[in-house]
Amino acid sequence: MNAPVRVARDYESGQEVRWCPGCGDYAILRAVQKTLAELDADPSNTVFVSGIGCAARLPYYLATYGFHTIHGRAPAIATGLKLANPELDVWLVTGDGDGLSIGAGHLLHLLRRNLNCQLLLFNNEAYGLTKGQYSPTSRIGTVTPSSPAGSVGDPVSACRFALGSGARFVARGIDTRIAELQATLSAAHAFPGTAFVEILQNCIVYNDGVFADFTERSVAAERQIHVVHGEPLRFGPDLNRGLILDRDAFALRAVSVGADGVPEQEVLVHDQTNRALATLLATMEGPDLPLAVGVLFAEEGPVFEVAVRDQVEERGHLPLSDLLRRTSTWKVSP
Amino acid sequence: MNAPVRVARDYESGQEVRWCPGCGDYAILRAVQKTLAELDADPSNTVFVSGIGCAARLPYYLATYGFHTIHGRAPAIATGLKLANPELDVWLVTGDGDGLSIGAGHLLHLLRRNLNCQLLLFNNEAYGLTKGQYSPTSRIGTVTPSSPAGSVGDPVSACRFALGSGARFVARGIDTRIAELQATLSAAHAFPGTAFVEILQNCIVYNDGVFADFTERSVAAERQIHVVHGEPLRFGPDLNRGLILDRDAFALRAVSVGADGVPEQEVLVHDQTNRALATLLATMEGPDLPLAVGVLFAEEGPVFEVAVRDQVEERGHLPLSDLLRRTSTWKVSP
Amino acid sequence: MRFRLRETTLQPPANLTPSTGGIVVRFAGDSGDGIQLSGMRLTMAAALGGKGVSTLPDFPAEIRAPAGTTYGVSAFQLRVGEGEVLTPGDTPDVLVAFNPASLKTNISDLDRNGLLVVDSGTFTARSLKKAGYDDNPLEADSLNGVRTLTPDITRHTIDAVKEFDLGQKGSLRCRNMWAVGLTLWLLDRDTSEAEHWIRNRFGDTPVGNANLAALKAGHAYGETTELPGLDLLQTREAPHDWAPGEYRTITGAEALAFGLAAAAERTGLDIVFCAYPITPASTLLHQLSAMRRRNVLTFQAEDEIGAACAAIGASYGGALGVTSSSGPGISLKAEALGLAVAVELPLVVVNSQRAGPSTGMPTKTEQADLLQALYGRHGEAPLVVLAPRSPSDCYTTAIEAAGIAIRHMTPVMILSDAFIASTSEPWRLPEPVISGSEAVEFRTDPEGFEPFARDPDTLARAWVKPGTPGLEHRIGGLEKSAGSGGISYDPDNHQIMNDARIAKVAQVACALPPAAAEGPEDASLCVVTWGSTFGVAREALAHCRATGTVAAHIHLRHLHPLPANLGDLLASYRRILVPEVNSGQLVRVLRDRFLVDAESLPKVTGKPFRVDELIGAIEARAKTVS
Amino acid sequence: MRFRLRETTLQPPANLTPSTGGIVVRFAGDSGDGIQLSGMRLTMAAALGGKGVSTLPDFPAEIRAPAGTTYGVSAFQLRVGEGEVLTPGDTPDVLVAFNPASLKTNISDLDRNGLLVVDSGTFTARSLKKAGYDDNPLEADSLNGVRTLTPDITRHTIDAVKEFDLGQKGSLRCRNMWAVGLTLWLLDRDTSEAEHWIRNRFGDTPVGNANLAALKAGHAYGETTELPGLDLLQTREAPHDWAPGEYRTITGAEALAFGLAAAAERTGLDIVFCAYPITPASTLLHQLSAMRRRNVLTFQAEDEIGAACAAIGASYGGALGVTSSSGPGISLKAEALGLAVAVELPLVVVNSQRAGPSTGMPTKTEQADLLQALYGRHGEAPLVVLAPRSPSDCYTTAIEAAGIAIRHMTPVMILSDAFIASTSEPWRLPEPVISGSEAVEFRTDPEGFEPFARDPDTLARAWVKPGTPGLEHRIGGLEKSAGSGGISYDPDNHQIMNDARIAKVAQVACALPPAAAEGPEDASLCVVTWGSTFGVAREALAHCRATGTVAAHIHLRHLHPLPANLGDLLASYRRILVPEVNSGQLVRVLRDRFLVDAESLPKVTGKPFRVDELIGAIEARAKTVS
Ligand SMILES: Cc1ncc(C[n+]2csc(CCOP(=O)(O)OP(=O)(O)O)c2C)c(N)n1
Ligand SMILES: Cc1ncc(C[n+]2csc(CCOP(=O)(O)OP(=O)(O)O)c2C)c(N)n1
Ligand code: SF4
Ligand code: SF4
Ligand SMILES: [Mg+2]
Ligand SMILES: [Mg+2]
Repeated sequence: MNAPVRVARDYESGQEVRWCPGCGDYAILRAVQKTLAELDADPSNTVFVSGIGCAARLPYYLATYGFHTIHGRAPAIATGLKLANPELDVWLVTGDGDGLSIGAGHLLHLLRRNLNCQLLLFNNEAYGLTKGQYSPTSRIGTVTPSSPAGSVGDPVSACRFALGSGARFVARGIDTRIAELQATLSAAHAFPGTAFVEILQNCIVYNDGVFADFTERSVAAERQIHVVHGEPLRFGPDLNRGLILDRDAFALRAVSVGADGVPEQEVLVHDQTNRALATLLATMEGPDLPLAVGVLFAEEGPVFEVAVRDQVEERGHLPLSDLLRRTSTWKVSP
Repeated sequence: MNAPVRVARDYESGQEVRWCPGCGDYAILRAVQKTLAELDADPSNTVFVSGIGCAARLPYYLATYGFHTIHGRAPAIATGLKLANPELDVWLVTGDGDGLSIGAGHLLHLLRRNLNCQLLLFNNEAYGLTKGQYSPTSRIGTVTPSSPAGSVGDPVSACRFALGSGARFVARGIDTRIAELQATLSAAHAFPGTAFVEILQNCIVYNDGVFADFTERSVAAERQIHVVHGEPLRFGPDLNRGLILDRDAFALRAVSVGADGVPEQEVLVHDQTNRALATLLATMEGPDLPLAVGVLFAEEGPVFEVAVRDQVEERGHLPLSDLLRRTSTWKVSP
Repeated sequence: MRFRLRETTLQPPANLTPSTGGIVVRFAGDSGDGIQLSGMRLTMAAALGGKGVSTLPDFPAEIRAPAGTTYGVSAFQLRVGEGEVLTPGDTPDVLVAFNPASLKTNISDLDRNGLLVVDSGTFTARSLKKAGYDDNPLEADSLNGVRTLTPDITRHTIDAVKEFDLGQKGSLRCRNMWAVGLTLWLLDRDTSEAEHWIRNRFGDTPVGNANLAALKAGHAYGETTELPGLDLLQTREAPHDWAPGEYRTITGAEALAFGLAAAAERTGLDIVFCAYPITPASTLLHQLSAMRRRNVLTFQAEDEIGAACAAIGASYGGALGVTSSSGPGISLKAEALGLAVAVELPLVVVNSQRAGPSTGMPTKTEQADLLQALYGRHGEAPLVVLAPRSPSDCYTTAIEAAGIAIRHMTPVMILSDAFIASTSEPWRLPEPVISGSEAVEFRTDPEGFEPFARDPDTLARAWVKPGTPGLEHRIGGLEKSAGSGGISYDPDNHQIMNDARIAKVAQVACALPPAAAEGPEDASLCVVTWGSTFGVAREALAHCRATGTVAAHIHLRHLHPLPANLGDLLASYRRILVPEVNSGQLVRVLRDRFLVDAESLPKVTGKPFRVDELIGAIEARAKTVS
Repeated sequence: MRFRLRETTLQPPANLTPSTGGIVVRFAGDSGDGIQLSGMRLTMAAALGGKGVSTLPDFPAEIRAPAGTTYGVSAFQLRVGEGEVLTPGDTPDVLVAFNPASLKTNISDLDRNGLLVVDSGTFTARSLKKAGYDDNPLEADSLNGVRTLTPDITRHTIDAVKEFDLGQKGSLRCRNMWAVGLTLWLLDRDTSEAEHWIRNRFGDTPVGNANLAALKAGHAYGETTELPGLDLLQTREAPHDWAPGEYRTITGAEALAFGLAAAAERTGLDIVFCAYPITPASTLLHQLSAMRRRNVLTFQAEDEIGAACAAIGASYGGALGVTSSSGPGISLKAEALGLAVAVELPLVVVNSQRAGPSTGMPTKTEQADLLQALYGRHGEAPLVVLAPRSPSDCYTTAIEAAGIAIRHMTPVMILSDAFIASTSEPWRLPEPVISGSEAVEFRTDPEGFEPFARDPDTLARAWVKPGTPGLEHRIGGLEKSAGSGGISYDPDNHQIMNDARIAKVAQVACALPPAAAEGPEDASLCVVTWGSTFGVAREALAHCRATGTVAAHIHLRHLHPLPANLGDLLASYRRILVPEVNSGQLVRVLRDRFLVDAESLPKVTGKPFRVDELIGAIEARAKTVS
């Protein structure tokens, strides 16, 4: 392979970036630009489609084609776009409000159809752009202007929702782990079908530190597990911890590995083609279990726009004048 | 307990039932009426809320309160209704199109909020009322007026979607198994929270026999497993088959039990509080695995309208005139 | 450099010879009785015989109601006449009722001098009860002396097809062909078209032969019982000279589908048709799906919002996005249409109007979405609105809508309706479409490119396909700087862009043919119509003129923008009457724009106007004017 | 037996004494500079001193833009005068700019004879560059001779609060109070209200004491440097006699919230307020959520469709459902509103209009959703439309909307806007609400119950709470039989129900006060306004009269139905001018209904009209009329 001819800067649109200073979106933008450079993506063949929200401003900052659409509908717009031109490399950008509140229905159908695109869901557990109300991913009790006594109702787990919706590629990244995020974005790009990537993103204004429990540098190693297909599910500062299957409880358990713990070979090996395992990984929550990061699930299947186009190509294409005559006609002579 | 004072007939509204002759909806209507009788439900405190579709006509045929709303929005309407009056006993009726296509977003949020109601999703893998187009649950290749070359895109698995959406009660019934369906409806009614019940329903006009593979009397015993919490997962004409966990593949497997198979105690015992197990059960598909019927998952949690009302009751209720004065005021004297 | 459409080729013919006579036949029976099929056979037989014909199918709201119920009755009405038959007729002259339920629901419509044909074999105690009859109406004196034929069609059919061993059920399926045979006799038509069709459809099978036998037996029954031909009933009309050419019958939904396919062909664009099923719009989805064309993709979306958005995405991608719905589905698209207006992409929206509000009466017709089409979005969000006047006109309207959408980079809404979508008429096949004859040129030149710079003629911005090197840019629903397209909150810029969006749509009027009045120069009363009310108005006016009532007719195909000369034209009448199948919508627009005291003639019953209703209204007003 | 509302108590006062003078102050600085807070202190000081005041906050579109950038500038404008100050003023007389960026974005608005105050301490090379200045405008001659004060506020503040050890950042946070102190001096007001507020907010803490010190230092600066008081700048106005009572300041969003709470109290109903966040409507959601009232539940739905549907569900359940949104969110509710119309349930819809189309300019104002409110649903789906004219009027409008919705069993839309929601004015506290004074009686009697039978006065059907024994029934969006409510496809019934829905809404007009013109009897020009354009029109007309231009003013609060006498009233003017912050919408309605040649004065910049714009337009037309 040749060395990439483009660098991250080449993907900057030059438009002034208008997120709040310190917002996690900056890091994600950088990761996207670097990934594009790494892929040597052709800007003129790349389209970023977004809904509405702080996250959804991303396309303005990229020197590719971009469509900042309406709230929650980016998946539907992208579907039409790919039907019109399956050759385009399409990225979707959405937020926890855009994608999981108003847009959840479209997201479900994008995922089950398996349109070939990458979908980045910036999850800050808040509605940033509208000034900080709780979102569908906010934890119970979140105090915001619309929930002064704390929010009510279980939050949506983004990755569990995606898996339940039939997504064929589900991954998770964090705004503070840019190198891993880039790797995940590359994997998403390589996947033929809808690649769903949840990115935990800190909203410094309305929800600062909501992920600190497992993103703070001091605890990151203990509280995050970076999963890799075919590798044992190990984590911790010295990879001294691992996940095993508690067969009776039908659940995952975090244990110490080695000398004072379970033997190495008992640690589960990550199998990204197993939806059941991916669902367990996706729903791990502290304090006993680490947060799973990386590609949780990937299983190829028929790609929507390819299947549609194939059907069309197989069709006979009668001249229109014949089509008009597929019923009885009669002639009136002059 | 006293013997029920009402019988199924008492729940008939007297309105002429206008489904196609032979439609599975008739059997479900009957099961609902019988369940209501069994529960001795007070018709004046019972409300059926539906969207649009053949299924959604059900409220007209019940002598309770009924609201036939708009396509896909019954969950949202029911949420407002319960907020206004949490005492009402609310049932939702939807179809695979109504609930999983246009209404999927609302359904997600109903489920995660855990409003106390029962939701019956009549799944006939078709849009009945609009004359037979494929629906989100139609299998790939389904030929309909809108998919003459066969439908494209993985179908939604209703129960997997519900589980992924955080539903706390997920069950499945079949229009041909009315006794079991009644038991499931009773369990749904007893559950404090949103009880999601998928009901496989034969559309005799547009999708006749689509479930025949496991509903035909001749194969039913072999191809259905009726799960009961705390009971071993056994099925077959003489309960001679059972489900075990294939620990390496992290998947369920159907095996023969007893003499020429695995020992009885290896058969998994159904634990309806385990979401991972429920997900595996929900997604079992032929020919190797039976269809799971009954209560797949049930785990209580905070009930939405109760939590909302509790917050409100905890509030101080200032006289309005004090509220108006929570900022500086000044007086102009005559 | 940009796409040009030769408008003039696309106008529907200006001159018509509306038939004011003819004969109206209605078949009515159970959904399973093959009513629609029978109707089509009569239609074809008439059309092939050089007659004009207009049809009105009427399906029950239920998918498949239990046999013999009144709410399960299916009907098909057709009117046959000389010249252009513009309406399916007010009241049937002949009613063929296949069972008691269909008699019950249809008898009140029958013309007092009409002929009733019933299959007396179906008037059993059980089916009478199902239909809600206490007494047998054929015996009781309840038919009020209507001329009635009561052949036992059931018996006759079974006898006729006995030899083909179809069993009871299969034999009864041929009843409709027996009735077609008899009706053809009554109409003085032969059975050759029907025979041909049966042969084509069933080949030389027992079913085919049985149907043929039934058809012939029915015809023979008329002949041998020496029933008088119904031409006696007809107002005598001069035979019509049809323009030479090849003809077929067509419904509005079919014509829209062909028109969209033709637009794809002409422009060289793919059409991505995005819809969610809904009555009555679904028919168009089905038609296009069945066409199996390489350049017309159909996409069944998860809902109407998704469908509208997918169509916008397709247009953004360089195809022509089309979205189609009815009633509730159109309401749901409001926000997405606003986006299309703001980003200035071409889009065709087909609204097959049905009776509202809310779910309303899904299978019934109405013209009550006009004001919504004009004003139903937040903010100032103008778009182009067209309405076809007849089934065949749907073809040209679809082509014209596509052309305007592309030329002006704007959404265009087509207001069809439940009536026009399902009624059919003879249609002279259009000139062959030349592939690429109106090919669209996308912008590819990066030199001086600005996404929101405007073409001075059309005021449209350039259409750029993503994938084009050097033209990378970002668009969205936020207000944009004129020219550059960057996000702008500048007050003056907002005014400029707002005015530009309005002017761009207004500009469409420049290329439109002037509105023209049909009728006597000296008329002081003018009837103004739009959409499917065309036919009934034109026919009513023909009647009026025949009886000496003077009135003119302006029919509007372009509802936004309106033709530039319309104000002047309207000013020349003392009285203006606007019949609409709504509570008065176009009339509001005319009053607002031209300050004319136009009067509304509203009708909201879920049915089109009847010719006699319009005649009455016109005559009443013509008197007071003159 | 049914709920009755004493309309007359709910009308806003007919007589006003619009101030035409006064002084306009604008504070501008970084979002973090405490600009909004400072503005409120000045407002309160003025109000407590018996002045009239009107405010205009102006937030940046970005949540928290980087400090020192032009797009991160936040501003607050207030106008102080004698009498009723109806607008926040066209151009500031005093501009207080906290940094170069705010100078840059605001200086062009300053009145030529105005006074500029800048914190010269912030004019560093770095911040000048960030603001895009090449040269220091305070040094360069670029301020065109505007009177300028350049105290080093930064330095003065740091000095004043040194003793409280707040550090650099903490000390700088007191800059705004220094500026408030100085401005109070300029306005000839004392610092007591501000002192009081600081004490209340911070208590006896270092921060509190530092703010006090800064405040006093600013005031003292004015005194010791002997700056002239700004009353010199004021047009002399007679002091205003305020009606006796207790006053506070209020924004439109607050007043709507209080009005809804009052409606709950009066009717004894719970209000279930259902919304999805969107700018600028969210403020109302926040206000109501913060109120913590037992009878006002707020529900943040998953989207606007869900919110509208939940509100309908709540009304079905016997509470009063309210839903609120802006722009795109209102468009999304179209289908659900049609359902509310069809099932005839009460519903209040609050539309805080913003600049469109599509996402448009979310923080900017517009009145461009009127025609959508009237016509934006499929089918004939009439509902009631009201618009408040000022922040305080939002209170009465909310109560009236709730009353009409309940009395007539209909959706009522309130057309507020971004401007009215955020501007504030003094408000005399209303008479105490008496709980249950307008208690609603639900139908409970099964005797003769029919769900769609109508009250002869209001034409409303009965409201029944599910849970009521003996009244079990089914409703839905399909057409219903008049009376019984059973599904009906009957043509005549559809006409009857359609007419009834229209008549029911029209009936609301009977209880409305007649429209009245304000102004000279002999005027031949009349200005017609609706919504937030009231204040600017009334003030402009006061100006005009003062200078001898004769014109009348009709302000419409009820947009559908219109007051019954409006046609006659309009007919008495030779010329009618309709200023609207849109491209002409009410004007269309007036022309259509009354065939008057009303002229539109459109403005679509995302900003309200300026008084001088209206004066110019009125004077130009008054000349040609007389
Ligand atoms: C139809 C519609 N409803 C509501 C809004 C207002 N709105 C804009 S962004 C947003 C939520 C954004 O939340 P999220 O997707 O989590 O993005 P974030 O700002 O947190 O990145 C909302 C409700 C809108 N623009 N359009
Ligand atoms: C907004 C809207 N879109 C579309 C329709 C048309 N429609 C009515 S029912 C239906 C689908 C019904 O399918 P399903 O929910 O599976 O119910 P079934 O008829 O199969 O029982 C559709 C698309 C509608 N009424 N409203
Ligand atoms: S509000 Fe939050 S998410 Fe939005 S730009 Fe600011 S920090 Fe980022
Ligand atoms: S169309 Fe299908 S689902 Fe609908 S009533 Fe008929 S059989 Fe039942
Ligand atoms: Mg967010
Ligand atoms: Mg279905």
